[in-house]
Amino acid sequence: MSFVEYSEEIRDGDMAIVYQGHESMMPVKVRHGAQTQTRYGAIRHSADLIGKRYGAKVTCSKGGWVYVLHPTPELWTVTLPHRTQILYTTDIATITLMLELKPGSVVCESGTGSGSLSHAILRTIAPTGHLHTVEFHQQRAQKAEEEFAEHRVDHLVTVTNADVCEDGFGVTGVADAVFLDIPAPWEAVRHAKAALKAHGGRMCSFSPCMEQVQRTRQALLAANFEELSTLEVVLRVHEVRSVSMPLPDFGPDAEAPPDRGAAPLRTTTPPREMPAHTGYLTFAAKPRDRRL
Amino acid sequence: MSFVEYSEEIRDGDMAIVYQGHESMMPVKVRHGAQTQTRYGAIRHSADLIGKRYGAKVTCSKGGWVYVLHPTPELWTVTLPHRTQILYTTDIATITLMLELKPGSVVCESGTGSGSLSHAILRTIAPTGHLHTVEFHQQRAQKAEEEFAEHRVDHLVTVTNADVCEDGFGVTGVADAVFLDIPAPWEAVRHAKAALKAHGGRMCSFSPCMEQVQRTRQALLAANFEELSTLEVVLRVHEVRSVSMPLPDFGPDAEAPPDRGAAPLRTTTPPREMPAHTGYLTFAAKPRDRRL
Amino acid sequence: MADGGDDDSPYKINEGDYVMLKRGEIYKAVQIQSKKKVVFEKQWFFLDNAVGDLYSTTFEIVSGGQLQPVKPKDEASAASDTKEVGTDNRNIMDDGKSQKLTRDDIETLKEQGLKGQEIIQKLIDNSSTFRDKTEYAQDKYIKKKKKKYENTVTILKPTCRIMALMYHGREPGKICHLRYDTLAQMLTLANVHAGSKVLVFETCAGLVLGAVMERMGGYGSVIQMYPGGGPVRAGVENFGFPAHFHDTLHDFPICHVNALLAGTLDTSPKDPDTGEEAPHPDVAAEAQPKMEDTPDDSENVETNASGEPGTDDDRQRSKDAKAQLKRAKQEERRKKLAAAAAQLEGMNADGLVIASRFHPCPVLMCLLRFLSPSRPFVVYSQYKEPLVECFTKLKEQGGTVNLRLTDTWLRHYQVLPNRTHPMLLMSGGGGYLLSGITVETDHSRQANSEEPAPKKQKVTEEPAAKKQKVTES
Amino acid sequence: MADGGDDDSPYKINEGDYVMLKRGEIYKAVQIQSKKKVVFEKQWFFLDNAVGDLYSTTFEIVSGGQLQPVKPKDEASAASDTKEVGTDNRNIMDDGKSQKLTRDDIETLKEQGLKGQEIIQKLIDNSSTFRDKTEYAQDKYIKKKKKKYENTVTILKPTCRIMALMYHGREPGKICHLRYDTLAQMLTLANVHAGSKVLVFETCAGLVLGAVMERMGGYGSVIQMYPGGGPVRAGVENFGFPAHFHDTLHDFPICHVNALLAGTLDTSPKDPDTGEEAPHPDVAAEAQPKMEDTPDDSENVETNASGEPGTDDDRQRSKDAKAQLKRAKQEERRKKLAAAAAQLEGMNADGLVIASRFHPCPVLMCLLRFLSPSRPFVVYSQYKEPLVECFTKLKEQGGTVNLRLTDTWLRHYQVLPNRTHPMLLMSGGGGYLLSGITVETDHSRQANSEEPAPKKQKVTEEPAAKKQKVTES
Repeated sequence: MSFVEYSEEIRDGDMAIVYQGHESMMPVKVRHGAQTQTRYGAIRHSADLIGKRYGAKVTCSKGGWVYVLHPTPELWTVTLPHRTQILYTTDIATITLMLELKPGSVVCESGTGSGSLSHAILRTIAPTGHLHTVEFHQQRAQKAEEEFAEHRVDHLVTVTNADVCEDGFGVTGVADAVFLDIPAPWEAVRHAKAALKAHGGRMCSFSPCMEQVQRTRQALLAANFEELSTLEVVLRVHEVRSVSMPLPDFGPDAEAPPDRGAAPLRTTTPPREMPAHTGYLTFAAKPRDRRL
Repeated sequence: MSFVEYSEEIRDGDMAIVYQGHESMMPVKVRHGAQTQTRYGAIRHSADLIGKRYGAKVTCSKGGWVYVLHPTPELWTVTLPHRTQILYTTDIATITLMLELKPGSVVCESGTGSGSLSHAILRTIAPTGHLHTVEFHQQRAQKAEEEFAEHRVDHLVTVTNADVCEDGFGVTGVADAVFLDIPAPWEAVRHAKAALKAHGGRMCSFSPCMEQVQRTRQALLAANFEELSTLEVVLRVHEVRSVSMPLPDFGPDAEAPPDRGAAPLRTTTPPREMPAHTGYLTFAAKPRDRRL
Repeated sequence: MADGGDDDSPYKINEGDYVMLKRGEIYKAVQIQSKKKVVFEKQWFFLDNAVGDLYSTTFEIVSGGQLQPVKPKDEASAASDTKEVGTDNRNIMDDGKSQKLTRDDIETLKEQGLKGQEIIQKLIDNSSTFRDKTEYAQDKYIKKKKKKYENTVTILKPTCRIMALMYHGREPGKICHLRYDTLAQMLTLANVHAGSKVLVFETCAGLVLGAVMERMGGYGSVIQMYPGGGPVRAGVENFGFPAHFHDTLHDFPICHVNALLAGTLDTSPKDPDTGEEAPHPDVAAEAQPKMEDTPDDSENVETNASGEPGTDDDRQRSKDAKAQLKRAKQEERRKKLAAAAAQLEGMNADGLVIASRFHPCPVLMCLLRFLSPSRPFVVYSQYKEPLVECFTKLKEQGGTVNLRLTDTWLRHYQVLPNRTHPMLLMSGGGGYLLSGITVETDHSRQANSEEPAPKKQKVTEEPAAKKQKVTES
Repeated sequence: MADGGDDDSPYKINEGDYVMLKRGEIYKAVQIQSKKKVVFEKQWFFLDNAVGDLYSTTFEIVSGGQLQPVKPKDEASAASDTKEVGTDNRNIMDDGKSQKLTRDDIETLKEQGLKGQEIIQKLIDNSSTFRDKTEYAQDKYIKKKKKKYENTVTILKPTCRIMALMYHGREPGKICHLRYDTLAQMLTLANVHAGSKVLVFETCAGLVLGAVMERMGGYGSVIQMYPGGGPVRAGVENFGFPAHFHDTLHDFPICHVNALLAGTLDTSPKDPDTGEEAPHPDVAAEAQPKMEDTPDDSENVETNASGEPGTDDDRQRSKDAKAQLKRAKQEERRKKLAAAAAQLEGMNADGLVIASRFHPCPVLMCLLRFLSPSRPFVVYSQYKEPLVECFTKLKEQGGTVNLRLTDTWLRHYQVLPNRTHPMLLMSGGGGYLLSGITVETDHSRQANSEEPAPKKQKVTEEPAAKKQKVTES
């Protein structure tokens, strides 16, 4: 198992996702002799996990059962321990496409946060790309580094504990793409520009508030970034349902046969409440340096 | 015919809506002896309209036919001559409910613009309410006044040609609700407050840009308005369609009978492009004056 | 102010008034009744003290459940004052020691008479992490604490806006998940206004009926077409309309619609003294509510309930009285039915509003017949599919134009200095609307003939929407 | 810059390159071919001069359709510079005299060699009403004029982002109206990445296939499952992938899927010299494109077209050559089929991506069988209803978890001083996605058994969504 390569079989030391239901998954570090409590009872790693195939159904001690899934960045995003607000898959997907990430891309990111986006970036740029991720908070930087190692992607990433607004990304002219998720992105725009390749590249800034977007765009224009574009993607989940609508009774009708009872119907309903806003995504392109 | 009272029959002097298709309607002033050109040929008012029932199908000179509809504020909104950007039914409906308009309400409005909202307000506050509408542009104010007379709602409305930011609504302590659709609504907030009843009332400001909303809300808070709420309503139209999705051919299958051809399907599709933004609606309540 | 001489009386809270209680975004409809205990947001209190005070007053709930008007300054202390926001949470370490106040401390503050908002401010002041929390986390914190410690309530005059907000927030299931902005569209699309004659078919606890009545202002007439044993409209009560509004309200059971259309509905008076129990099966049928059709009736139990204790004598007397009462009621019902039937028989209604848990297609197709030509109708459904069916059927049958199937996206905004963004949560959906306008039907009716233009049949898979002009911008 | 020594060569435009032309928001994919006339936005020109220049360069189209690089300053002159906006239009009177420049004036300016952007600025300067127009009207005006007078074009290296934007903007019908943000979701939800084995079934002109290949970076393998006579993927060409990418691409006709699953597909080699025309009906079937299945093929005509003139001798010779070529091609096809079949036979694909005009339900149910357990799949459809059917079928059948039916709302913003608001127009819809993960199927399979929890059946009409936690905020 690694976050950038599928395996067939669960092995000692893997990180696996225990699926107990749509809204109930948890990450488990697989260790010989260890046990994990699920809502349906315990699972013993040696007997129930190691050597089994990913996707297997595992019966727990209380008789219930769970599935054990291969980790993906997307499953990690919904199960990871939150150390900060995190980016979710809808935004991550948009960022990945709009930054044109692919195998071999060199990416700079700040802040690392809980590593939700980092894992998705690593998945996409492997096996030949590299991620330089900068985190202000010392403990979070350290924790991220540990997780990258556990998830066997540490060869693809450099974690730096620094203030990106002060110190930049620690690299110059190497990045194809830069991503900012920090409170004052405008303070890091010059560092983003420096980190990007001389031939140009793309950047994205994620901000919850419109004022942050406005200041960041000013800084981007001042730094000669081009093709500025601010957008927002809102996910709607449709719940599939069977409903039955009763038919009205208008009384006896000579012309038409009575049409009573109920009409069954397959439809979808939206959740009663849904996330309406995570943040604005502002994209920009750095043109190639003049000198070239 | 009047915009606040239905009639059965088309009469000389009425304003009627000629319906040529979903996206093709036009207002017609009915006059003895007059003619109107439609895309299906001419209709003669004396023979084809006067005395007919609203909703009637009228055959035009070229053999095609149209329907003649009773005017409503909603049909007026999609057929009126644009002298300005106008408010559309989705926003109008929201404004009407959120301002708690009903028969008897006294309302102040600025600017009158092309009168799209004014007609909807008049419909709702008739027969006992009153609309004070203020328009900066002299010709537009005059044109609106003419239209109100033609539409037989002039007894319910006072049109003033003035700059509401300078001069206010010309009335004090009488309004249940105030509506602003002007470039700098913050300059009119004090006038809105003065126009509202001492016992309190509600107001709404429509602005396309967020900066206008921000300044207006500051002015509203400074004027002790309460329950500020900014919202946006976006209409989606669903086109009903029958489609047919071809079934794939996986080749001969011993187990299952071949399932070729196409599956018919009734569905809806959104328009390729749709209006995403008209403006932000900011609502606020004026509390009752302290003295009481 | 010029009109300082305003008379306060229309704004005074009176015994017997239907009012709305409000705290934050939570509403509840109640009637002002002397010494009646009211439960709102898990607190109980009495409304007696509010009588004579003005509407829109905010009260503090003090000891013994009494209400005490809050001074305007307290009222204005909004949660936004308390916030000094951290733009990120990079400095937060959760050590479980962030709150310096203990539970005992808080109890002491309460005993000292501190009000809810003051206690919340204390909690914030004594939280070492609050300032560093992200705004989202701060909001969540304040909301949680508010729920726990606030104890004010504002009394409002009911309006359609507030009723719609209340039902949508508290009991969306009772109103078929009809969102307030969708209700707003309905009232406008149906051109509901004073002086017209509007048909309403709803199973939304009376919210839609009440909304229509508010817009009619007591002028014209509203005919509620109801399914099952009796009209359900607890919500209408809560609007607190003046008595004369109810004179304009008729109701008609849909189980008689076919008879009415066939001309076989007999509503002529019978001699009430013959004692015949059920002179007309039609009319009597009404007397027995069909339980399967009225699952929404639960609100109505108070008016029906009558299992009070009494002596045997009492019971005999009441039995006689009941029989007489029953006859009188039957006669009243008959008269009402006749009046409603008379309203319908002209087939000249000015508007039709449908919002129910029933399949809208048969309802719409049947009730459309009661409209004059050139009149708007609007049908709400929580689901899109049944309205697609209505749309298709109407296109086949003709007799309507300007058909539109729509829904709306409602987004609220937070507008605060440097913190402007859409609210983080929104309603997932407000339901769907089908609207249109009736036209005269041909004598020689053709399928698909309702559109004036001799249009080409669409055969491609391309959305026709491509050709459609954007009309709303 | 530290890496000033960068080699320009990977960024140079070469003869034969597939490139993207860009003007404003308009894109077009073309190949750089010597002396080939290109038509873009109603202008024709030659790309010859671009060869040797760097990607992302903007060119002016000068006389004779030649390209001439634009100096960086010109490039930066954005439309926003030209705007000085009126916040309302209360002062506009339309007298038809607002533009002071005559048609002749404009022709003169052109002859003087003024560039498009300069002419537009002149038009604006000479419009008496422009400043007073609302922003919306100004935008419309500039867009119209730009279309008429601008004559620059930027040459870009193709990427998935640009291809997706191009197809969505120009020919959404060819890609089943798949919007770029929806494509983005698909690639992420299917966990497409280097080194995996991904099945793709698409009728999106190759856009989806190309997008998957870009994300694989030439590592692993992609198997295109195609309907009809041959794989349609004009779009893949336009990505301009290096040659080795194509080694990882396999294709397999779905009409052999049942045979493959039944173990009856014969892909063993035949003696090419026997001259047998169609040794295997299976394989030969492929040779005849089924026209009814390939309406999207119109893009392909260039590669198929071969109606060139020639002498009779030429024709005879070419006939022989053709026969030989045909045999060679058949053998090649057989080998390819065998290779693709070998990839599929392990039933161990790592991902499945479906986006087609076919009904997704039979496609999904069939192709899911080729996936390993614990692998993601994602199905796109322009319509929601067929995905509801897929969802229901999967729930009945088991073998998948984490099913989600979603769509996205995409909103672009205008962010300008004092003029910040969502764009006035947006895409009406980006289509729907159904995604999920495969799991091991039970030996004793039960209906509805794919969810771990022994859940209670839902019987009420209340949306289950009520209980669902919001996971995305």
